[in-house]
Amino acid sequence: MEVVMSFVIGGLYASGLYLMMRRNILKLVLGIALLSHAANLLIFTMGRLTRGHPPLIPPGEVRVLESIADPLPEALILTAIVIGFGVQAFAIVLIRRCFETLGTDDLDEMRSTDRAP
Amino acid sequence: MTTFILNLFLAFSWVTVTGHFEPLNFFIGFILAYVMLWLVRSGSAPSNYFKKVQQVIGFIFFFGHELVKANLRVAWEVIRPGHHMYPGVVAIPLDIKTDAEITMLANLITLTPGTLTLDVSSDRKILYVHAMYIEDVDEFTRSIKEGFEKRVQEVLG
Amino acid sequence: MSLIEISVHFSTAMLSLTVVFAFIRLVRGPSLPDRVIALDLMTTVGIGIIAVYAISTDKPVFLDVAVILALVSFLGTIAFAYYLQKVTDIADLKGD
Amino acid sequence: MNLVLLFPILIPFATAVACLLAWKQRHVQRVLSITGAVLLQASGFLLLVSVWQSGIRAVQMGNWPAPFGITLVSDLFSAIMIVMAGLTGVTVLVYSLADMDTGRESFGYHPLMHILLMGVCGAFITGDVFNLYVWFEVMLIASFVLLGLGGEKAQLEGTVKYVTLNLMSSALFLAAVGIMYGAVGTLNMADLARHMGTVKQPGLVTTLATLFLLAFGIKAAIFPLFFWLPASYPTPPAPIAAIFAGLLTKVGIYALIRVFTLLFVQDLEYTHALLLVLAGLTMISGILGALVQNELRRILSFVLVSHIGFMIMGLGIFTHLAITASVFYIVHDVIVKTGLFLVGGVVRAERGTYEMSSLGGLYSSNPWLSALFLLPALSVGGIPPLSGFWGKLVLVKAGMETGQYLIVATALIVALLSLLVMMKMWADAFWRDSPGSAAGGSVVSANPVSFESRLVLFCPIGVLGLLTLAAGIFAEPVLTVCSRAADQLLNTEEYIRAVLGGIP
Amino acid sequence: MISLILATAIRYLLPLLLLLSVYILLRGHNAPGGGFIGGLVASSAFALFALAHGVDLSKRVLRIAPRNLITAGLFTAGSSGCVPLFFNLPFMTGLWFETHINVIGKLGTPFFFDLGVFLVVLGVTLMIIFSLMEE
Amino acid sequence: MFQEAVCAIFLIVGSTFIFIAGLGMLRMPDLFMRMSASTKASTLGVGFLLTALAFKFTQLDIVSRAVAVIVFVILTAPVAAHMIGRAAYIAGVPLWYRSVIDELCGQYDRCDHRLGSIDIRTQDDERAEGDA
Amino acid sequence: MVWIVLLSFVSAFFPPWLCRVLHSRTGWIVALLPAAITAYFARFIEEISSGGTVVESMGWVPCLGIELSFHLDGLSLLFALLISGIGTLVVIYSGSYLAGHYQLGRFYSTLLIFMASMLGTVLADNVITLFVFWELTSFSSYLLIGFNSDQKPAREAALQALLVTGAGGLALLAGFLLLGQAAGTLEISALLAKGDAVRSHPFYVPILLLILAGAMTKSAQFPFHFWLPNAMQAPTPVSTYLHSATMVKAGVYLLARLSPVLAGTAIWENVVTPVGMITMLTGAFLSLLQTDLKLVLAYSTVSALGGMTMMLGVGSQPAAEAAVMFLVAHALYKGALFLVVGILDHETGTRQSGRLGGLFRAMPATGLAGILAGFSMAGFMPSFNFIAKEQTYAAILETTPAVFLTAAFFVAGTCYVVVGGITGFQPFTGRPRERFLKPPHEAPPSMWVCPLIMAAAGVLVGVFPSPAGKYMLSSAVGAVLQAPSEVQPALWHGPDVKLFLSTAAMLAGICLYLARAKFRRSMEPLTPLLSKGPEHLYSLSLAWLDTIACAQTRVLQSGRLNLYLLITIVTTTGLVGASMLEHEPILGLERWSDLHIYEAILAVVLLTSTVVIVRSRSRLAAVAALGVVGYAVALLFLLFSAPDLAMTQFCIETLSVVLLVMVLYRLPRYRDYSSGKERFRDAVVATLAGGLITALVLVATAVTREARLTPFFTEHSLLLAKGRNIVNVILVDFRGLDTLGEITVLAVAALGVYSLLKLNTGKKSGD
Ligand code: NA
Ligand code: NA
Repeated sequence: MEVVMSFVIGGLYASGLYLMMRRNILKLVLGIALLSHAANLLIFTMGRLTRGHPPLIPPGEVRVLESIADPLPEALILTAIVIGFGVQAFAIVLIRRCFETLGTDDLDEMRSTDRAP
Repeated sequence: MTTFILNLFLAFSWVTVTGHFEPLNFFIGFILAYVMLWLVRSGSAPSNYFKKVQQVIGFIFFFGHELVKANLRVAWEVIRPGHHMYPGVVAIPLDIKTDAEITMLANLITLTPGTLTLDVSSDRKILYVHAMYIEDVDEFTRSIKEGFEKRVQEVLG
Repeated sequence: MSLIEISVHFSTAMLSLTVVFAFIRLVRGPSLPDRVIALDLMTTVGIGIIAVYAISTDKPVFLDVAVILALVSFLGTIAFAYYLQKVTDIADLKGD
Repeated sequence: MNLVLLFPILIPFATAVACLLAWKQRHVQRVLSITGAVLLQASGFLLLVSVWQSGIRAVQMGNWPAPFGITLVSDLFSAIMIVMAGLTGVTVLVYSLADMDTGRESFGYHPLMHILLMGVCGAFITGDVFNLYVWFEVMLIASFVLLGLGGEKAQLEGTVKYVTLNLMSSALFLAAVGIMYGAVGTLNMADLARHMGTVKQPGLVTTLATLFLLAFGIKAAIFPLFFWLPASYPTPPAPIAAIFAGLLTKVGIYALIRVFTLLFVQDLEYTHALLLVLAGLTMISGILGALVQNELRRILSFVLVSHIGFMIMGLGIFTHLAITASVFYIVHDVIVKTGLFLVGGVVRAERGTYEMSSLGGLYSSNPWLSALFLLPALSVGGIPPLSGFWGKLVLVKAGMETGQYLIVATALIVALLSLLVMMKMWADAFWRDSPGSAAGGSVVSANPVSFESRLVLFCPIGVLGLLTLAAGIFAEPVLTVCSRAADQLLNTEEYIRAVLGGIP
Repeated sequence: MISLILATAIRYLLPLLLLLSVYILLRGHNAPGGGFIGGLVASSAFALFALAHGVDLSKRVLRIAPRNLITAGLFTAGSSGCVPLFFNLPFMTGLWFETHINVIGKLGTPFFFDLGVFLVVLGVTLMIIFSLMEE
Repeated sequence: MFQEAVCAIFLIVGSTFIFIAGLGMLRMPDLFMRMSASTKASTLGVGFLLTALAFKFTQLDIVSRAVAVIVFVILTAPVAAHMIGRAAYIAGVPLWYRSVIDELCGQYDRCDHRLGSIDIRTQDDERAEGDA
Repeated sequence: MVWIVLLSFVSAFFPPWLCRVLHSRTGWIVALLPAAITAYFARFIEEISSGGTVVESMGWVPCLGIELSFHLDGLSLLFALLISGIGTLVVIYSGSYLAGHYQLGRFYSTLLIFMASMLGTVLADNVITLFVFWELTSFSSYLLIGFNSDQKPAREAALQALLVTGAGGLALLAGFLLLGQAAGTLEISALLAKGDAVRSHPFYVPILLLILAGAMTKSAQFPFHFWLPNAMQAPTPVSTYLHSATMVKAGVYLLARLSPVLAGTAIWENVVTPVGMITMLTGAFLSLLQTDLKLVLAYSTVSALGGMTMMLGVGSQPAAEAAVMFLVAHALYKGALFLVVGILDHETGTRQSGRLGGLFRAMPATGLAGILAGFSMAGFMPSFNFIAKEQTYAAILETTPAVFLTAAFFVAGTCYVVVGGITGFQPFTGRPRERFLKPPHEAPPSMWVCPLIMAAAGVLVGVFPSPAGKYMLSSAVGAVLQAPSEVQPALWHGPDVKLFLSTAAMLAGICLYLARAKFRRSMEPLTPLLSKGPEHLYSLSLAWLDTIACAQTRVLQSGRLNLYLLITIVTTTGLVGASMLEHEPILGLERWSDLHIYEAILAVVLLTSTVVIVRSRSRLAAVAALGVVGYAVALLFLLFSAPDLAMTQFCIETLSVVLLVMVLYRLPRYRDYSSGKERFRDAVVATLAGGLITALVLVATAVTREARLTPFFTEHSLLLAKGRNIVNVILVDFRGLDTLGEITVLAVAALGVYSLLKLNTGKKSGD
C-alpha cells in the first residue's frame, strides 16, 4: 500500500503545486489546501500503514498487547491539520479581502509594490 | 414545564448516548442539558408529550409503510430502462400552523421518495412540493393533506 | 468465508460502485446543485462505508467517525445551499 | 528551578492572553505589552546568565523523559537569540507607543506581537523538531496577521506573496520532519543527532539535509528563495516591519545553524559547500537588488537579504571561528536592522513617504535622527569600530583560515557595496536638500511629530544605535560569549548529554 | 432569506449537537474524540444555527463573544499547564484527582487543557464564521 | 448465528438501496428527480447498514449510538434536500421538459426571494381554463 | 597616548554645544585640543630622537589577537606632530573661514574625529587597530568632502572618495589578515622582525598586492588618483588638512611603516616605484592643465604623493631620507598654499587663476604667506623643499638605471615650479586682473596667520635644517629602515650633478611658467583623451553595476508570484533531486501487493478529484472536488487505524469548504489567466516535483527502523497518563506543548480573519 500511497501523495503535491502556480488567486488557495493534504498523508505514511488497529487501549486492559498503528504521527498530523485549517481560513479570507480591495483576482496585477524599477 | 420535559429528554438522551445508565450520569446529563438550554433558550418544546405516544407509534408505522412503498416504486423506476414519470411542482394549501408541524410535514414529504418539499410560502399557507408522479394534481394534494398532514396534526397538535 | 464476510464484500462492492456513480455526477454536473447532491450522496455513502468497515474489522469505535460524518455532511450541504442562494448568475451556476 | 527555560514562552503567552482580556482598553494593553516585553528581556538575560554559569540547560515538558515528550533546551546560542528577541520586542513596542495607529491597536496589535515573540522564542528554545514546526507556525501566522493588519492595498499584495511562499516553506519543513521521522523514528533533536548515522538508506540523510536547507532557506530568505521578503517587508507599518526585519529572518538562520551543526554533519562536502555557494549568491543578489531600488524600505529589505548571506557564510565555512562569526553577525544584524527600519518609520512619520525621490534635507532639519541613522547604516557598511565591522572581520578571517578565498572576496565586495548603498541612502534622504525646498518653499513635514512622541521614537532607536556601537567597542565580551556558543554548537556531545541525560 | 424548515429543524438540533460535542470532549481521553473534535462539533452546530437563523440571533444565543471564548480557552489551557509549576514539577506535568468519574474517567490537568482546546476551537471557528457572515 | 444472519441481510439490503440511490443519481433526467431518487434511498440504505451494525455489536452503547446516527440522518436528510432543491429552483435550474405542472413558477419575489402564496381558487380557475 | 586618542574622539561631541555658546570664537577653544596634543607629543621628541620608543597597550579584542596597542617611534612622532600641529592651525583657520556657518559645530566634530582617527592610524601598533582608524579617516573624509551637502558634486565626490578608499581599505584588511596569518602576529612591532618569514611565505605576493591596493587608493596613486581632485569639493581647510597634509599621506605612511616587512623584493620595486613614478608624472602634468587653483594644488599633491611612493619603492637609505624630507616639506608648503587659496576664495569669491592678480597690496600678509609657500614649492633655495629635492636626486642617481627616474623627477620638478608660481606668486603680483564685487582686503589674522606660520616654517627649516634632522628626521628614517640612521640635511652640498639638475629644473620651470597659457592651449586637443582616464572607468563600472543589478532584479524580483513559486519549486526539485541521485536510493517498488480493492478505488477517486480541481472551469465544482479529496483523505486515515484523525479531517474539511463557499460568491468569474505555454511549463515542473516526492516517500519508507517511541506510549498511556486513547494522550499530555502552540495558531488565525474583515486603515487615510 505504501507504493500506492506514495503515488497519491506525489499526485497531490503535483496538482497542488500546479494550482499554486496559476495566476488566479482562488486556485492558489485550492493549491495550498491540496498541499497540506499531501503533507499530512506523507507524515501518515511515514508512520507506516496499519490496517484496523487504532492506537486505543481496549477496555479492561492496561496496555496494548497487539501491534497497533504508530500513534505519534497521528498526533502530529492532527496538530498539522488544525494548524493548516487556521492558516487556510486566514488565506481564504485574505483572498476575499484582496479582491475587494484590489479589484482583481489576477495575481499578476498584484505587483505594484514589488517590481524592479 | 415544557422546558423541564425537554430538559429531562435531553438528559435521557445523554445517558443513552453515553451508555452508562447510572443516576450520577443522568445527573451530569441533566446539568449539561440545563446549561445547553440556558445557552440556547430554545423557544418552544413539544406539548402534551405523554398523551401523544400512541399516536406517535401509529404514525411511525404509517410512515414506515409509505416509505417502503415509495422507495420500491422509485427503485423500480431507477432500474428499469426509459423514463415513465410525470413530474411537477404542486402547491399544497396548509391547515397546520406551527413551525414544528410544518417542518415535520415538509420533512416527511421529502423523506418519501418521489416527493420533495421545495419551500413554504412566507405566510406559511402553502407548501410547494415536487413530485415524480402527478397523475392528478387534486388527487395528489388530497393524498398529502389526508395522509401526512392529518397525522402530523394528530401527533403534534 | 462466513456469511458476514460475504455480505461485507457485497456491500463494499456496492458502496464503491455508488461512490463511482456519485463521482461521475460530481464531475459531470451539469448544474451546481447536481454537484452538491452528488457530494451529499458521497458523504452519505461514507457513513455506510464506515459502518461496513466497523463490522468487517470488528472495531465499533469507528462508529464515532460516522456520527461526525453525519453531522458535517449536513453542515456542508447547508453551506452549499447557502451559496446557491447567493448566486444569481445562472451561467456560473451551470458551471462553465 | 527550570522556570527560566519556560519564561520565554510563558511570558509572551501570558501577556498576549492578558492583552486579549483587555481587548477594549487600549491603554491597559499598552502597559501590559511593555511590561511583558521588559519581562521577556529580563528573562532572556536570566537565561543567558544561567546557561553561562551552568552549561546547557534542558527541561522535559510534562515530566516525560527525553525522547518521548518535548524537551526545552537552551544552549548559549538559544539564550543569545532569546535576549535578542527580548531586545527587539522592547524596542519595537516602545517605538509603537508613538507610531502605531489606533485602528491596529484595537484590532489586536499587542497580543499579536507577543504571540509572534512567543513563536520566535519557542523556536529558539525547543529541542524537538516537530515542536519547532509548531513554533514556526505560531510565528508565521502571527506575522501573516500583523503583515495584513490594516488591510491597505500594498499590505495585501505583500501578504499574499509572503503567505504563499512561507506556506511553501512550511509544507516543505513538515514533509522533511515527516520523512525524518519515517527514517529515524524519533523527533527529539538530540536523539535524532544520536541516531542519524544509523539510517540505512544511502543518501537519505543528505536529501533530508537539503530539504531542511530549503525549508529554512525560504524562511531565512536565501538566494534564490528570498522573493517574499522584498515583496512584503516594505508594506506594513514601521514597527511591524522592524520586528520582521530584525527578528523574523533570524529564526530561519537559527534553525539552519541548529540543524546543520547538530543533525547534518555527515556530508559536509555536499551540504556545507552548498550552503557556502548559496551564501555567496545571496549576498551578491541581495545587494545588487538594493542598488536599484528607490524606496527606503525596499532598499533596506534587499540589504537585509544580502546580509543574510553573511550569517550563512559562517555556517558554510563551519569552523569554530566561523560559527562564532555567524552568531556574532546575527546579534549585530538584529540590532542594526531593527534600528534601520525604525529610523525609516521616523522618516516616514516626519515626511510622510518612503520614496527616496521625495526625501532629503533631514540632515539639516533632524540632526539627531541623522546621527541615529548613521550608526546602524555605517554598521551595515562595516565601518569600524561598529559591530558590523567585527562581524565581517571575523567571517573574513575564518574564511581565510580555511582557504575559502572566493567567498571571502565576495564578502568583501558585498561589504563595500553595502556601504555604497547605505551612503547613497544617506546622501539622498538626509544630506541633500529636500526636493521641496529646491523650488523655494521651506520644508514642511507632512504631519509634524510632537516633541514627546519624537522622544519616544528616538529612545529605542538610540538604544539600538548605542548597542551597535557598544557591541563594536566592547567586541571582546560579545565575541567571547559567541565563541562559547560556537563551542557548544560544535560539541554536540554536551547538547545530547544535557537533553538525554544518562541515556546511553 | 431564512428557510422556515431549516430554522425549525436547527432549533431542535442545536442542543443535541452541543450535548454531543461535550460528550466527545469528555470521553476523548479514552476513545476517539477530545477537545479538538468536540470543539469542531460544537462550532459546526453553531455554524448551522448561524446559517439558519443569521448571525445576530446566533450571537444572542451564544451569549459569550467568540473572542472571549478564545481568551478563556487560552487561559484555561495555559494555566492548566502552569498548575504543576506550583508543585515544583515541569510545565504541563499531568496532575490527577484520585476519584474516578464516569465517562470522563479521571479528572486532571490534561482534562482542563483539553477543555481549553475545546473553547479555543469553538471560539475561533465561530469568530471566523460570524465575521464572514456579518458582511 | 441468527444475529449474524440478520446483520448480513441488513448489510445486503442497505447497500442495495444505496446502490439504487447511486444509479438514480446517475440516471434521472433532472436535478429534482435525481434528488428524489437518491436522497431517500441512500438515507434508507444507511439506516439499514447502521442497523446491521447494531445487530453485529449488541452492546448497549454501540446500539444506542447507531440509533442516534440513524435518527440524525433521518432528521437531516430531508432538510438538506429541501435546502438544495429550493436553492436550485430559485437559481433557475430547469425542470425536466416533460414535467406536467409548475405551480411555484413566478412566486418568488425577484429581489428578496420572499415566497408568495397564490389564491387557490384563482389557480383552479386558471387550470380549468388551461384544460379547456 | 591611547587615552589621548580616545579622548579626542569623545571631545568630538562638544563643538556643537560650544558653537551654540561661543559662536565665532569656537575655533580658538576647539584649537586648544590639537594644540595640547601637539605639546603632548612634543614632549617625546627628546626621548624618541635618542633612539627610544614609547609603547602603550590596552586589551581590546584579545580573542582575535587585537590590542589597542600604540607604538611611538620616529615615524609616528613625525606624523603625530604634523597631524596635531597642522590640525591646530586648520581649526583656528576654519573658525573664520566658516564663520557663521550653521553647521560649524558639526564641522568641528567631524574634524576632531578625523584628527583622532589619523592619530590612531599612525600610532597604532596592531594592523587591525590601524585598519580601524584607517577606515575612520576614510569615513570622516567622506563627511567632510560632502560638507556642503546640498550640492550634488560635493555629495558625489564624497561618495567617490569613500568608495575608492573603502575598496582599498577592504583589500588592505584582507592583506592584513593574510599577513597576520603568514607572520603569526598582528602587532606591527612584532611583524617588523619577521620580514624574511613573510617575504618567503607563499602568501607574500597577495599580501603585498592587497596592502599596496590599500595604500595606493588612500594616497591617490595612479590609477586611483582621480578621487583626490574631486575631493576639492570640500571646504578649503579640509582640503588642506586631509587632502594634502595628512590623510592622503596615510598610504605613504603605511608603505614606510611596513617596508621593513614587505620591501626589498623584486616585485616590490617593480610595482611600487613605477606606480609612484607614473603618479608623479600624471599629477604634475595634469596640474598644469588646471585653472582652478585648488585643482592645481590637488593634482600637484597627487604628484607629490607619487614622488614619495616612488622613493619608498627605491627603498635605499637615501631614498628613505628623501621621502621623509619631502613629506615634511610638502606638508608645510602645500598646506600653506591651500590655506592661501582658501583666503583668496573667501575674500574674492573666485579661485580661477586667470582672474586673480595683483592682490599683494590688498592682502599683504596673505601674499607673504603665498609667496613664501610658492617659493618652497618651486624648490628654490633656501627652502626645505630644496633640500628634499636635492636628497631625492641623490637617491635616484644611485639607482640603476638612473635615467628613467631622474628624467621623471626632473619633469616633475619643472612642473612644481610652475605650480608654485601659479598658486603662490601670480595672484599677488602683476596688475589686478579684474574688479571684484567688494574691494578685496586682508583676511582676519586668524586666517592669514596659519598659512604664514606654515610657509615660514618651510623656509626656516631650510635655513636651519640640522635641528630638524637631529630631532625628527633621523628617528623617522630610522623607523622606516628599522636601523639607526643619522640624517644631516644641508642646503649646500657643493656644485654637483644634483645641484645642476635642480637648477636646470628651476630654470625650465620658470620658462614654462612664463609660457603657461600657451602650454595649456597647446594641450587642449588632449582633453577628450583625458576624459577617458581611470575616472571614466570608475563611472563606467558603476553604470555597468547598475545595469547588472537592474537586470538581475528584474528577473528575480519580478513581482509575479507564479514566477516566484516556479523558481522556488524548480530550485527545490533540482537540489533535492540532485542530492537523491548522488547515491543510488532503494525504492522498494514491490510493496504494493497487499492492496485492497476499495483502497484502490479510494485512491483513484482521490486522484481524479485532484484532476477535477485542476481542470474544472467551475469553481464550485472545484471546491466540491476539494471536499471529496478531503473526505477521501479522512477515509484513508480511517482505513489505516486513525479514527481521531478521520473525525478531525471530516470536520475540518467541511469547515474549510464552508468558509470557501462563504467567500466564493464574492469573487469574480473563475478564470485562468495563464497562457497555454505557461500551463504546460508549470505542469511539467509540478509533475517532476510530485514525482520527486513520490520517490522520496518510497525511499524513506523502505528504511527499516525500529519504532523507538511507540512502546513507551503504549506502556504508559493508561498507567501514568490515565487515558486509553493514545493519540489524545499524546496531544494533551506527552506533547501538550505542541497543542498549546496549535491553539495559539488558531486563535491568531481568528484574530487575523476578524481584522481582515473589519479593519481598513487604508480607507481612512484616503489612498
Ligand atoms: Na446529508
Ligand atoms: Na444525506
